[in-house]
Amino acid sequence: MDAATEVYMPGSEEEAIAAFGDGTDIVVVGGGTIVVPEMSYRRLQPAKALMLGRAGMAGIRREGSRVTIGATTRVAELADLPSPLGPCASNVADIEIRAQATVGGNICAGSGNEAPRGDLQGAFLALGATVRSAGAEGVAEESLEDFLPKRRKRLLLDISFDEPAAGAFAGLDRPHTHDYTALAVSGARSADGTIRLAATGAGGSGTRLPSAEAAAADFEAGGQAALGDVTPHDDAIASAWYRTKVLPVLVRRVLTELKESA
Amino acid sequence: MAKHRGKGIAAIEYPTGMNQNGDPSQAWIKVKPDGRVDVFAGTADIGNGSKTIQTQIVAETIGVPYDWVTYDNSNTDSSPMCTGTFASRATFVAGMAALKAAQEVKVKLLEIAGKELEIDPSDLEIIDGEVIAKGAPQTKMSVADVAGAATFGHGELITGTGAQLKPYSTIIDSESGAVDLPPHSAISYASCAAEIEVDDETGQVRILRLQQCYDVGRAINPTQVEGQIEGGAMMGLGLGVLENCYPYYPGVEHRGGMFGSYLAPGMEDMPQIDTIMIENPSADGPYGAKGIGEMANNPQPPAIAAAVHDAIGVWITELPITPERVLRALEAKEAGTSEPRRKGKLVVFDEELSVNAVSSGGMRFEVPA
Amino acid sequence: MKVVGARIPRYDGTAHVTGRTTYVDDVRVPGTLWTKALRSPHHHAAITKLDTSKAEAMEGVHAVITWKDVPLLEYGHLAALGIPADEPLLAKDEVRYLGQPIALVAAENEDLAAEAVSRIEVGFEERPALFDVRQAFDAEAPEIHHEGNWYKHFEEEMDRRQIRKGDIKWAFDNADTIVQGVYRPAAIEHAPIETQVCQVVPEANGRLTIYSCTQALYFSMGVVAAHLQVPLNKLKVVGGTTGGGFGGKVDTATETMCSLLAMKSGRPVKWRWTREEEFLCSSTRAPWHMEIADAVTKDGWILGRKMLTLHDSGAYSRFSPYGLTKHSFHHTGAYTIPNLEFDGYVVYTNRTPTTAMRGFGVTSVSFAVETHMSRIADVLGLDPIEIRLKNANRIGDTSPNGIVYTDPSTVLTIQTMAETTGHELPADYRTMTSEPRSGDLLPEHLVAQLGNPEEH
Amino acid sequence: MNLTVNGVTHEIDSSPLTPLLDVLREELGITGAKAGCHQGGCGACTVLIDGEPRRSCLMPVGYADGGEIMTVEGLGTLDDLSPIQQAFIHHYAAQCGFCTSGMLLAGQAYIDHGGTDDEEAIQNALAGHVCRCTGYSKIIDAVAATARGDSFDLTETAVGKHTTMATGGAE
Repeated sequence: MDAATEVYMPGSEEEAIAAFGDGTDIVVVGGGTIVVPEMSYRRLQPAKALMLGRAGMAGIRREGSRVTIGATTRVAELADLPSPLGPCASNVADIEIRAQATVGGNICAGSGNEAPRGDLQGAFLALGATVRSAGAEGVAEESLEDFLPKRRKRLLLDISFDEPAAGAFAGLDRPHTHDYTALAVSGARSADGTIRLAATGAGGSGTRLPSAEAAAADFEAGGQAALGDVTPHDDAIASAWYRTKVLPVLVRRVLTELKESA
Repeated sequence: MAKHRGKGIAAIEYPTGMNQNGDPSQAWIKVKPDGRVDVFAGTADIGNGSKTIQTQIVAETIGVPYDWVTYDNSNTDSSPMCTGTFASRATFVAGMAALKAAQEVKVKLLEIAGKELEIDPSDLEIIDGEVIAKGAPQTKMSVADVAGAATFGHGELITGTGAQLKPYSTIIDSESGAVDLPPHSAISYASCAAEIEVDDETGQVRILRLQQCYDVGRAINPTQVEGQIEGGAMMGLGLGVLENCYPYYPGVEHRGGMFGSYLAPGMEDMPQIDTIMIENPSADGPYGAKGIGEMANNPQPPAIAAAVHDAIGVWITELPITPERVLRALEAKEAGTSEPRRKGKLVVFDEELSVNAVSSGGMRFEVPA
Repeated sequence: MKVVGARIPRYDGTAHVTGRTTYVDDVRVPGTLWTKALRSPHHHAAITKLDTSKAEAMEGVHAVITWKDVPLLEYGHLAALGIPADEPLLAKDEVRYLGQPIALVAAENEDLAAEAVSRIEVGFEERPALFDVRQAFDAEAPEIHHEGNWYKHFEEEMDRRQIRKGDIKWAFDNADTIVQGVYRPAAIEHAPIETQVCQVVPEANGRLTIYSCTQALYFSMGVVAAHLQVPLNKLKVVGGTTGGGFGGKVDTATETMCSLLAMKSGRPVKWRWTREEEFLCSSTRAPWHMEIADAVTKDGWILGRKMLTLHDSGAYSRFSPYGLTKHSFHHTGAYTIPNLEFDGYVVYTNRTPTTAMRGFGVTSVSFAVETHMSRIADVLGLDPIEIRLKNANRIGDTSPNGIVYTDPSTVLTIQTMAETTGHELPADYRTMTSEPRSGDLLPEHLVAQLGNPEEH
Repeated sequence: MNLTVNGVTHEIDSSPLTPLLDVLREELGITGAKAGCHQGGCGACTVLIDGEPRRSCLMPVGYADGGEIMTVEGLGTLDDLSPIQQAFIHHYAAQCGFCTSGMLLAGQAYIDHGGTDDEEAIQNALAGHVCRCTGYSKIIDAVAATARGDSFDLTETAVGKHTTMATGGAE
């Protein structure tokens, strides 16, 4: 199926950046859990593919309170990190897929075919994460919020954030472990008391919830305010109506958890 | 946030074999020169275990050890007609064909043994691979030797054929629906009690426990019957709260094309499942067996629906009982619109779902008043 | 020795756990071509153009088939039961559901077959589609089936399955309460882990060996033989080992088309549906619409039932008329109800045709009847177990279509469940049996309606 | 590329992006891993790569280059079934058998990583595997029994944990 695809498998980050170039016509393969089935179903027939698995871009580094996570770090490796990232990562798919899927692949995933993708985007948004990426104008560093719209065009190298004073995560109990998060909310409180909130599954990608943050002192009001920050959609696993009903509940649960961990 | 627990029950019945019969199954058996038995039947094993069941029936009926019997359902050249594995018929109907073929084999074995032992065949029986004179167990001959004698001494091939067919039951009055013959030969019965928990904020329904009681007629292989009942319970759970091809029915949008968007039950959805098997033999099935494979996914949805009502006071009668339907029902309850309309002796639920509310008069459901 | 009743391991257990069981997808035949289907992208449309020449011209493409290649295009799977054919094997001038097969390609590999499918030139003119069975009878409903929007071939060309028993008017006149409700279980997928798959090998002697995942070897062989118009000795169906079926593999979904491709190409041909095809194009369990009104007394006797069922058949009949008949025979559930008026329709819509699935026809009615029973208990303030025991069918009672129950165990299974769950029953319910009714449990309306059970 | 499958090393021609499943089944003719979805959704294709359970339909073969692959065929032999294979027979954990090889390998990996007979832990480890026949409880029983180190009688199957037999009428 991919006989016509030119495959690069770089042995270092530098080689990966060079092979990626300006990103034209190249598909980046992290673990393969998204790209491989898309190719099996012939929805994706890339001219060039960049397989990052052996580029040495995995690992979690800590410098003081700064945590940096390499692009090909497995989602499973985040499971033991504090909330919201740990619980959020544990909520992704199942044990086998978490061990193959990469953080970079998850963050850079396009919007899903039938269900939302990018489970981790919400948690990283809540953490105020910064992305280092390569592409057309060389290597750049920017906030995840700024990066998300460009995520299909750039090569994510790593993502970093300051460990929050407290974190919280609330997702829907999925009846199933096979798919992407139907709806989840992540929250983090930094040392200065700033609260950041973000949702996954309430739009085409993870969404920051600034209105909810502004109203966060009142959990109910915060939850309702969140609705102003999202455009929920219908898909196979939940309707926009349902997401609208439940988003405030999850926001409230996150705010409650953040308070309780104070 | 509150979680509410509830309990509900259901009792069901289900026919074994095709609804109006007319569905033949056949089997034939040959015996090798050493007494080993080859069964040929056309019944597909779809996981239900019919290879094992029919092999057990043949071994029991002839009186030879289970591991003497081979079973071949692999193709239509060597195996005779079987209508198929559906309608809970693989044990009840097709098993009967195998049983009849085995009975014929047994008769022939006893005939040959009778000649060899110079005893009337009716005074012989076969136990565990040996032909034994009734009341004189020291007079015996192994089935292997009988088969050898048939092959090399009497010049005979020991075979048996069996065919099972209940005639088609015709509807003789299209007005009343009356039939000329009993349309199914055994009805199985079951009951189910469900215990569930509902999160009234997210609408999630979790099934905690299913306690189920099945009249299985006779369990040819109790473990396999358990397998059918447990597997059916999970399918019924899926039907009750998870699965839907058309999440926006009657709309056709967003039909799920993956296991992640079509919610077949997974391992984490499992409740505790308690099973009670009652053996109340059927007059028509092999060794009293009935077919319980299909009915095994029927009692859970209504038991769950009743349990949801018990937990949160709303009736949800569209399946599956999704989180969204729970929240919508709770909203209606809050708004005071979930109560049935009462007029005189009429108590009318679900009016908004009725054909009367949706069609423009082409079809009505009128109740004699 | 007792073999029957013994917990003997599966006959094929060792093969299953060692990976040695040969499913159809595991059959290896050198030189096999792979198959892909051109399927309808519309729910309902006229086919205005179908030109396969560009696909046929491709190197590595060995056969393309359309309706023109099928000797008998329409064959009713249940013709023997008087259910006429209404579905073409491959769409001819119209498609009635999304995913309906129009043409198939056999090529050297799957990629090539997919590429060839994309080069088939096909034109459509979209037509209005119908999805809500409740609107199918409306004057303004779009016409979606050549026989009208519902099936019209029950006995004596009735357009519905009808059950009439006793005196329904008497029941409703004498009721203390009439409880009415609507029940709508969803369409669901069989979702066996093995998708539909078939391999056909044309043999030197002119026969076809068909490796099939069918649940019914002879049934599928009959369907293939009818479409191909060949005697059964031209076919050998190899199977008997199926990776899950649940009713969906009673459909002969792949065998005939693979046979035609094998005949046309002279090569072995294999077709394995993708999971997406299995989910989006394979037949489903039907969605049902059921309305029940029960005439009940204040102490919980069900005097009569009026019921309307609309069986959403999807685009074609397939087994639906059979399923609806079975449904009608069981619309009283495990209870004796002396007065009945049931009307059921097989209604066409522009969804994927529905088919048999575990509990066919009855799963729906069990849900409706039992939920309704729980509601009646709730409305009357009665115990849901006692009301069931009270109305439970007994030896000598008759089913909706007049069959005498000989060995019901409704009473026993309900009592056992009550005991298991710790539900205390009053003494008379605890000691109740399935023997013919007497005393309080043979109320006047049942004496009048059932007559003397001894007479049966 | 090289793949060692069940101890035998093979030279691989497929492109590095080809799913490992297709290489096993179509290039090497090793059919124990089943193609249930090619979406990562059912688990029927799970194999062990260097001892770790992975969906072979999601795994680009390039990432398995040089690795040790174990499929169900490598788990035990007909005359020397591994404990988990015996457990699946004794506990009637396979019905149609199509999900079985994936279940076995996921279960084996769970046990190899120190898994116990804790039911919730087993559910978590095997959660992504769909079985449509068994209702899962006998699969969990089988994995738990293997984790405990039970020995298995292969002439009969185990009585269900929550099953009661009763007689309803005269025989």
